[in-house]
Amino acid sequence: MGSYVIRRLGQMVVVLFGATVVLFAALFVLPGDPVGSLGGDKARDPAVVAELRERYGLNDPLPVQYGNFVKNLAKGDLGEDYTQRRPVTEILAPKLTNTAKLAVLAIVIDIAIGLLAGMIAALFRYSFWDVLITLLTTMAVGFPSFVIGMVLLSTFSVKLQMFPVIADGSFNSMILPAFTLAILDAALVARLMRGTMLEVLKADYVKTAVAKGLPRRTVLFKHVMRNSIIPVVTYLGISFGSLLGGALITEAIFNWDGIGLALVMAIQQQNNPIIIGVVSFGVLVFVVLNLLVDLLYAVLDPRIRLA
Amino acid sequence: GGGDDKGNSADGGVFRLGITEPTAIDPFNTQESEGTLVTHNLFTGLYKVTPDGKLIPKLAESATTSDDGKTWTFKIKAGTKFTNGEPVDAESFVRAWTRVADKKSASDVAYHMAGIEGYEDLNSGKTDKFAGVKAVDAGTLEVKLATGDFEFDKKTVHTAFAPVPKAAGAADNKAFNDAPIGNGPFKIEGSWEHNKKITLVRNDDYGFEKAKLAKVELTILNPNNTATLEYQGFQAGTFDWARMPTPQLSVAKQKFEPKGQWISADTSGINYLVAFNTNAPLNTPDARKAISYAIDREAIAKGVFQGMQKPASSVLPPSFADVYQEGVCTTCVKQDTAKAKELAEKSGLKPGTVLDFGYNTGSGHEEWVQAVAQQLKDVLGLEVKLNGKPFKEALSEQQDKKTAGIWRSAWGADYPTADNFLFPLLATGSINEDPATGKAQGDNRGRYSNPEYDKLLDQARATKDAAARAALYKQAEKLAVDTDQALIPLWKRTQYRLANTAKFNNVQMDFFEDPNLAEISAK
Amino acid sequence: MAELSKTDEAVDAPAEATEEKAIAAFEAPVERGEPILQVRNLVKHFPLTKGVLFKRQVGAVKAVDGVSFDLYQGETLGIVGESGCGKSTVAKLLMLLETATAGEVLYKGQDITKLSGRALKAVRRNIQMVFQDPYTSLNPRMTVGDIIGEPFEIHPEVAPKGDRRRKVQELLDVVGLNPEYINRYPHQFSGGQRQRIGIARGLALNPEIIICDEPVSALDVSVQAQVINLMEKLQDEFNLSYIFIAHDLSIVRHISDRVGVMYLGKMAEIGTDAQIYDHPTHPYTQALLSAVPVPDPEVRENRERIILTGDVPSPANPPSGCRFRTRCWKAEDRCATEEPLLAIPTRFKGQDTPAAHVSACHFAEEKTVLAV
Amino acid sequence: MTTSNLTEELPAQRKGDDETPVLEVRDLHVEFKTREGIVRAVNGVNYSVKSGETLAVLGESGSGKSVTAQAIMGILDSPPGRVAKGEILFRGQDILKLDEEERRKLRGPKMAMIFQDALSALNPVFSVGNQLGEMFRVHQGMSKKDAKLKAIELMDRVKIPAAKARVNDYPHQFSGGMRQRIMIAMALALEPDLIIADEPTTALDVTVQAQVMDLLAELQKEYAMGLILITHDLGVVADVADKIAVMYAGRIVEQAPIHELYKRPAHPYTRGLLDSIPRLDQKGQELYAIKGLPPNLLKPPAGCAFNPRCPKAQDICRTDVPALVPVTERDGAELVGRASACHFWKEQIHG
Amino acid sequence: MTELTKSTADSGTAEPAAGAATATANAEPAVARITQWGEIRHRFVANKLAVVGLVLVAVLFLTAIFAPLLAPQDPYHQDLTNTLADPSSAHWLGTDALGRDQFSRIIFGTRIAVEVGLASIFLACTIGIVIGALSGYFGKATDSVLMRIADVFFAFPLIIGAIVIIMAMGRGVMPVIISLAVFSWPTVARLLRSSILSVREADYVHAARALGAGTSRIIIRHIIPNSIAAVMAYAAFSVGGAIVAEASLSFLGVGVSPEVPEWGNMLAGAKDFLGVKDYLWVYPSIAIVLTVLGFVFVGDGLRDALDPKLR
Ligand SMILES: Nc1ncnc2c1ncn2[C@@H]1O[C@H](COP(=O)(O)OP(=O)(O)OP(=O)(O)O)[C@@H](O)[C@H]1O
Ligand SMILES: Nc1ncnc2c1ncn2[C@@H]1O[C@H](COP(=O)(O)OP(=O)(O)OP(=O)(O)O)[C@@H](O)[C@H]1O
Ligand SMILES: [Mg+2]
Ligand SMILES: [Mg+2]
Repeated sequence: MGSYVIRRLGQMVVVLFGATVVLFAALFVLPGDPVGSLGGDKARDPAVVAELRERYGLNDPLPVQYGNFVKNLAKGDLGEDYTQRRPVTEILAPKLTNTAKLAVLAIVIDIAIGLLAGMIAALFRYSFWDVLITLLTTMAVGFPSFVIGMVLLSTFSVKLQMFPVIADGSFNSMILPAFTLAILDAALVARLMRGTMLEVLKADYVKTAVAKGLPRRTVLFKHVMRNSIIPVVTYLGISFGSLLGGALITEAIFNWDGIGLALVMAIQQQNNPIIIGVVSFGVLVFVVLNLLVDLLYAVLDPRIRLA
Repeated sequence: GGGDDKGNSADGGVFRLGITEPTAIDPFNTQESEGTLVTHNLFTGLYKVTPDGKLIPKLAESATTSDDGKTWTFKIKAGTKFTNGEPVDAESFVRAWTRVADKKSASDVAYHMAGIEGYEDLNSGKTDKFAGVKAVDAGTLEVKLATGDFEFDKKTVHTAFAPVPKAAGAADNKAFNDAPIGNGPFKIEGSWEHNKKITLVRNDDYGFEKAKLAKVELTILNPNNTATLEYQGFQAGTFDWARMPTPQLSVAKQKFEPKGQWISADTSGINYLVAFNTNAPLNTPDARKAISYAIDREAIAKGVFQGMQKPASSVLPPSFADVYQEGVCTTCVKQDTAKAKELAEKSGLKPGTVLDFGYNTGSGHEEWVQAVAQQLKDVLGLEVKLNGKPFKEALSEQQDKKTAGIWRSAWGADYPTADNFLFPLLATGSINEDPATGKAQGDNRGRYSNPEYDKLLDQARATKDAAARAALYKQAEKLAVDTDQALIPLWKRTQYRLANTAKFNNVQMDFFEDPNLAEISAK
Repeated sequence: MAELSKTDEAVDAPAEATEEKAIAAFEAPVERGEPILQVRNLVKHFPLTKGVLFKRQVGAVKAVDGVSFDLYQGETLGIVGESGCGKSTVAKLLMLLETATAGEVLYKGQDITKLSGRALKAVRRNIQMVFQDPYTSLNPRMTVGDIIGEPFEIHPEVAPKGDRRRKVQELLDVVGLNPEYINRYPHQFSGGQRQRIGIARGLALNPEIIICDEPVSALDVSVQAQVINLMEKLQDEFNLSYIFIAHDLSIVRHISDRVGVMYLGKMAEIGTDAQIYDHPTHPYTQALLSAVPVPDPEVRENRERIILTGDVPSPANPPSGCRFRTRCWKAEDRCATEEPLLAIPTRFKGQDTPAAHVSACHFAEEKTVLAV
Repeated sequence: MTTSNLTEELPAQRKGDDETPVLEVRDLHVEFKTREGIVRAVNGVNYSVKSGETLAVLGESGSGKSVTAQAIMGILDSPPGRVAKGEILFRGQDILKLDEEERRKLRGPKMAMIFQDALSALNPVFSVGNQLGEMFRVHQGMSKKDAKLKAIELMDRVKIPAAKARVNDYPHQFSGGMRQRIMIAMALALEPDLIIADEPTTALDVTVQAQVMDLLAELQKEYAMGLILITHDLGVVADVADKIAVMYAGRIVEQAPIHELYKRPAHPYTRGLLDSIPRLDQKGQELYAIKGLPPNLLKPPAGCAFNPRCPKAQDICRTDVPALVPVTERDGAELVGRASACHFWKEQIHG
Repeated sequence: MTELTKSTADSGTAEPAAGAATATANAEPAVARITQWGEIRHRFVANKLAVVGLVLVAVLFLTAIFAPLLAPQDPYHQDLTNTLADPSSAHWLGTDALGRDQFSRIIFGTRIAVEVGLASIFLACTIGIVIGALSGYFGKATDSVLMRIADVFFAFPLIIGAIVIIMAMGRGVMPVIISLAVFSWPTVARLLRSSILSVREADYVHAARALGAGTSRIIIRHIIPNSIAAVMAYAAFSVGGAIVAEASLSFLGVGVSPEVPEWGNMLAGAKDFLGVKDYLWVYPSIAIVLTVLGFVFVGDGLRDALDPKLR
């Protein structure tokens, strides 16, 4: 198991390396000078541009720039951004926390709604509730998150004023964005849960559990739940990527100061250090999360041997 | 929130508004309206500017100019202090300006000092002293300019010219960057919480008429849709001042104008089309005129902007009353399809000609740009290629020597001088081509170059008499914008704001389009 | 059938020549009663690996560990043994679906274990297989016609294109299915019918040997008999040789001419059906036979049953010496140290008794267990 | 609280009164609603088991053996399945009339079941100790620790070596035979009055099968439980059963004490089954095979369900469903415990 | 529609025959031929949602093909004198900020949706199938290398990766298609790989090898057909996802050029009219939702229909 983790970490480094190389290459070929201008309509003073190019090593060839990036990364240094000239880590740290808060709440909502809905649908198969849940989850898959976000915002914040329009970091202001972020995954979790649970319900060991005279809740929450949740856990690990992508739109709609938003802005401004920082971080989290999921998987399912 | 500040006292109250994250609030690099709002309230310089461009002396008790316009001597008001107790004297200006122009600062706004003697050396790192700026004594600041400029005093309203205390240190002093110590009507509470908020509180030791508001809360909003958020925030009672998304303006006006909460002003800026003068197809004045004639500004203003934008027929804005010439661009006054076609024919701008039309994306230009493109197609039969680019790319493309056609652009004044429009946008010296890459590094991206025009500008600058100077500027504008049609004005810079007049008195939009925080008082 | 000495005919000729020779040899007919397949010391170890980046082998599953036997033209050789003892692996090795770790499989005198390419394809025409599970061994997305016709597509020389459909229909007829079913899909058939399809596919290339890996285990008792009857009929008709793997001893006895008993990767005992069933000399065979439930309540009261204790040891870590010793009631010290060879036990050597057949036990003796 | 009120109402005896069966199934009908239509999987099954007695239920795949068992245990897949008709009397009381909670309390302490494939019948994600101990925790309110001790005891009882060391292992870590023994241990845990074993050894090797069947038979004797042994292996049946019920297409087609059935089957299907087993004297001959295919329960043939495959079928077989009638000797003397559902049972049994 | 109802009836009668065939095939030989496709179609058609999805998708396709005939006006035609007009009989769904007829734009929007949705998923599937098949069949080093490459692309959130590519390539339909494909193929590859891993060891594959079938034959005839079902269902499902992603890109201002009638563009232009001119974003949203639902239903239906276990 230790060696498994080491191997996975090795793979992780490979993936991270690949991802940053791809990203570097892509950014390098982007037309436009990343320090060539400011946000406004006015051009930057050429002297300033030269000074900044020098300062950020933008005159170096790509491999050198990448080498420097890796060297600094090893020290936990992601460099300085091009507009505010502040350390990227410092800029991103609070945004990361914000996105993480949102993501965690979203995942909690995912799991809560998804599992519950999936369970109800599976247990009362073909009932009114099942049909309703199936319909709702399919709808949720069909609704783009920006449409959902806009509807929620205009209804609950602007019209009903139930939630603050301007996110202030409070829990209250997290609810709508987290919900927007969660809704797609919650629907997919519900569908997944319904499917696996239907299968698990048919399994012989569930029959055994019933035949043992266990109360229904023990059968459901012990024997059925534990087995049905395994694919859901895997899914949640994979879905993190889409969560980050979704955060981009959700954060933009709800003014949530997270890395998704930072990324959109950074891309518009070619603020490369931020782009690289966010994407590397996203990839890292994704890979780590998947490793954790695999480990968790092994905990949940003793049949899995990690090797 | 400010909900509990209902007391009727004139002093006090919390004013809340939304801004986007400023690039900087340290005067060495303050640039856009957001940062300017903060820096202006943290620092007080030589002069203050009224919304219509008039100077009001602040620290400058008097200013004298030599006849050649090269030497300026400012008498500094004695006895005012920075909030850390350091005195504000001539030395604090020398310190500040040197700090801005220093190479190591890599300040984006240093170029405003480019006219001062010794700037080059300082900015290229040859020296760390600013030769042209001298504190003769504590109360006297002497500035030597490389070329005569009778409007230098007006330039000093830019935040870059604000004094700083010794505590400022070098430009990369992060502590000062985030919590500048100033001498303005407000001081910062704590420090800048990036992407979250900036809180200003009244400076009770302010050397001039003190502010009335106890506190100003600036919430930093998502730059992607600030206007929407501000507007929604205003409606929800979260903000006392707000911009609005253009599409909502007409509805907002209907709703808030009757309440007296609607503020509008034509401010110091211009929206125009850069026409690339050196490359076909727009390398003749006639071709450019044809384009200008073909555009129905009125229809777009009405149809697309719902009447919330006004067509412009000059480069200089109406707020510069002494130089403003309504209708100086004759092609701008009214769409004239016949003339447009005629001029197009004459200049070889045949139907089917490809015309590149560039604009930067994500800033709400998509709509009207399409309308203009359509009109050019309809009237001249041009094949208009819309070319939307993110900002950095857009800029880099505009700077390119080979770029042809038109680009959407806009200009806002840094200070109330005609020169601040006419030089950067149209002077040959402002092309500033990079010999290596051929890129136009200045703001004259259309690469308009007319020696006659340059001469007129030089003359104007060297003219001490304000009226005569204004006349020369007018003449220059007419030459570039009418005769040569170097660029194509589209609409004025008209700004709308919502202000919570139910709770506050005397809320106005200042020269920089920000609320006049220092003068607002709670009801 | 005497000692199984390793044949010295191992061919050292250049590969190309061997191939040609091999192909030629496969065409040559073999008389009934001659060995058509000789298996010599066949070994298959599946490596157990471990490692971070570079895998290193930490052991091996000794699935088949030195198995030898002959198969004669036209006969049925039954192979029985407990689950996991390596029966299927032997089948796969004979089918060249796995590469042998060591040993030889001589088909008409030619070692086929190292063949590849054209020669391998040529052998495959002659050795075919019927799988245990009729549900998984037919591609669910192909029609019966395509499934049975696939051999012809792979070996176009067997049947000209225009002829194929007719041939397929003939085959269907041979295995007792309605030739009109040619366009149906496997899921439209019952288990017994599917197994017939599998047999038809195996027959398509006119093979000489068919290896049946538990062909009836998945079938219901009432259908099982139908398939067994069919197989016997086909054997007579086409002079086929069968290797018939099963765990149902009564079926094996019914169909086989000779029977081999496997235990943990090794052959424990081989002999004619009568020798094995009526005169078993290996204790494992005896236990196996006695454990078989007899469908006759009269017998159950008065028969001795040998109930083995313990489980089959893991093939990754087999016991030393005799592999059966951990469960054997006769085991002595010698069994742990000395591996018994598969040979006619010394005490029966030269005797003319049915007990005089090869058996890998140091203490081989006859014991009457009830016949199935 | 683990004992239900119900248990007190039930006759408390176990070994005593041999005449009341532990379990009696009367005219049981089970059907499944599927998209294709209603599958009548069980069509009027009657059988009974007494304490200490072993009833073997025989019949080919799909004949409704398991469904009957599931109906008795109350673990039918429902929906789509439901008991359409009939009674299941446990010690005289119709358990179909009990509410779910009362029925639940019967499962485990009163009746238990062993499934065919122990690997899939044991929950893969819990240790066997946990799953065994659960019986005691749920039904007897035992503490976790005690339950585990009990689990070890049980594992010892079913002869799992090093039970103590292996109690925390997971099902996949055991061999097939051991798993099945764990299933048996689980069923025996609370010493129920009735055990239903649904093909308990089909998935096992002969030698292991013998071990397991031996163990089961031994324990059954010891606890004097009623055992319903479901199988389609005639060999297994012959080894352990006292009486046999043969099922075909959801019906019992023949019932008989064990010796009788093998000697003189009274139904052509039973005859066919017995004949299709290879026999020594038949070597080299063609095996007897029941021709045709098992019936489709969606559209069972009219009349006797076996008629399309029956060598002796007459017109009446294609129209009238034969009832399960007592079988008598040629002279009319009663054959205890024998019955057949064939119009021509007389011809069948008496040649 | 008549077509559909008819085929329902057809297979409705065919089904019992199939059942009978399985059961009593020996008895009566003359049974109607039932192909696997017939079976799949039957299962698909029996699924009401799938049929609804199919209808939605069909409507979408027809609209895309016949857009010029269906649209009452030129979707590019601006009428600055009639901007932001509420829905009326002249403009059923109102006009946008440039006075263009929204209904016509929505109709023409189907073209981009179909184009981008299908092309990107087709491309993603092609790459994914090739890589997944190679990876799954050959295993070992090939598998490791290909799967690490897939991981790299998989780890990029789709939208983010797409934005970067579009930035590099410029705006337009092609870059959108390519960028969506570049970041979606790993899912296809993984899906295919895992089903191949299970199919690879299936008995019928062994059987084919025993017959002497070569690698390509085994992959093409046996492995792919049996493992492609999941990919097909996923593909149908993802077309919807691609359409949403494409709209999201336009919404974020990096999609196709804004004058192009495209739903995401319409939404991007309309988002500031929230609460003022709601019809501007409601109708394009509905168009997106219905389209996506259509593909989702079809994908779901396909998945169920292709899975013989699900009944
Ligand atoms: N590919 C493989 N890798 C590792 N071990 C294997 C492999 N295939 C088979 N084995 C092992 O080899 C041994 C023999 O397996 P084999 O399938 O030949 O047994 P069998 O006698 O056919 O059993 P059964 O009666 O269950 O079919 C088993 O222990 C099995 O686990
Ligand atoms: N959940 C279900 N849905 C529909 N039909 C079912 C279901 N469970 C069982 N059946 C049907 O009931 C019939 C009887 O099944 P049952 O499992 O009792 O057979 P069995 O005699 O136990 O067979 P086997 O020997 O294969 O275990 C079968 O035809 C089967 O198709
Ligand atoms: Mg096997
Ligand atoms: Mg069963």
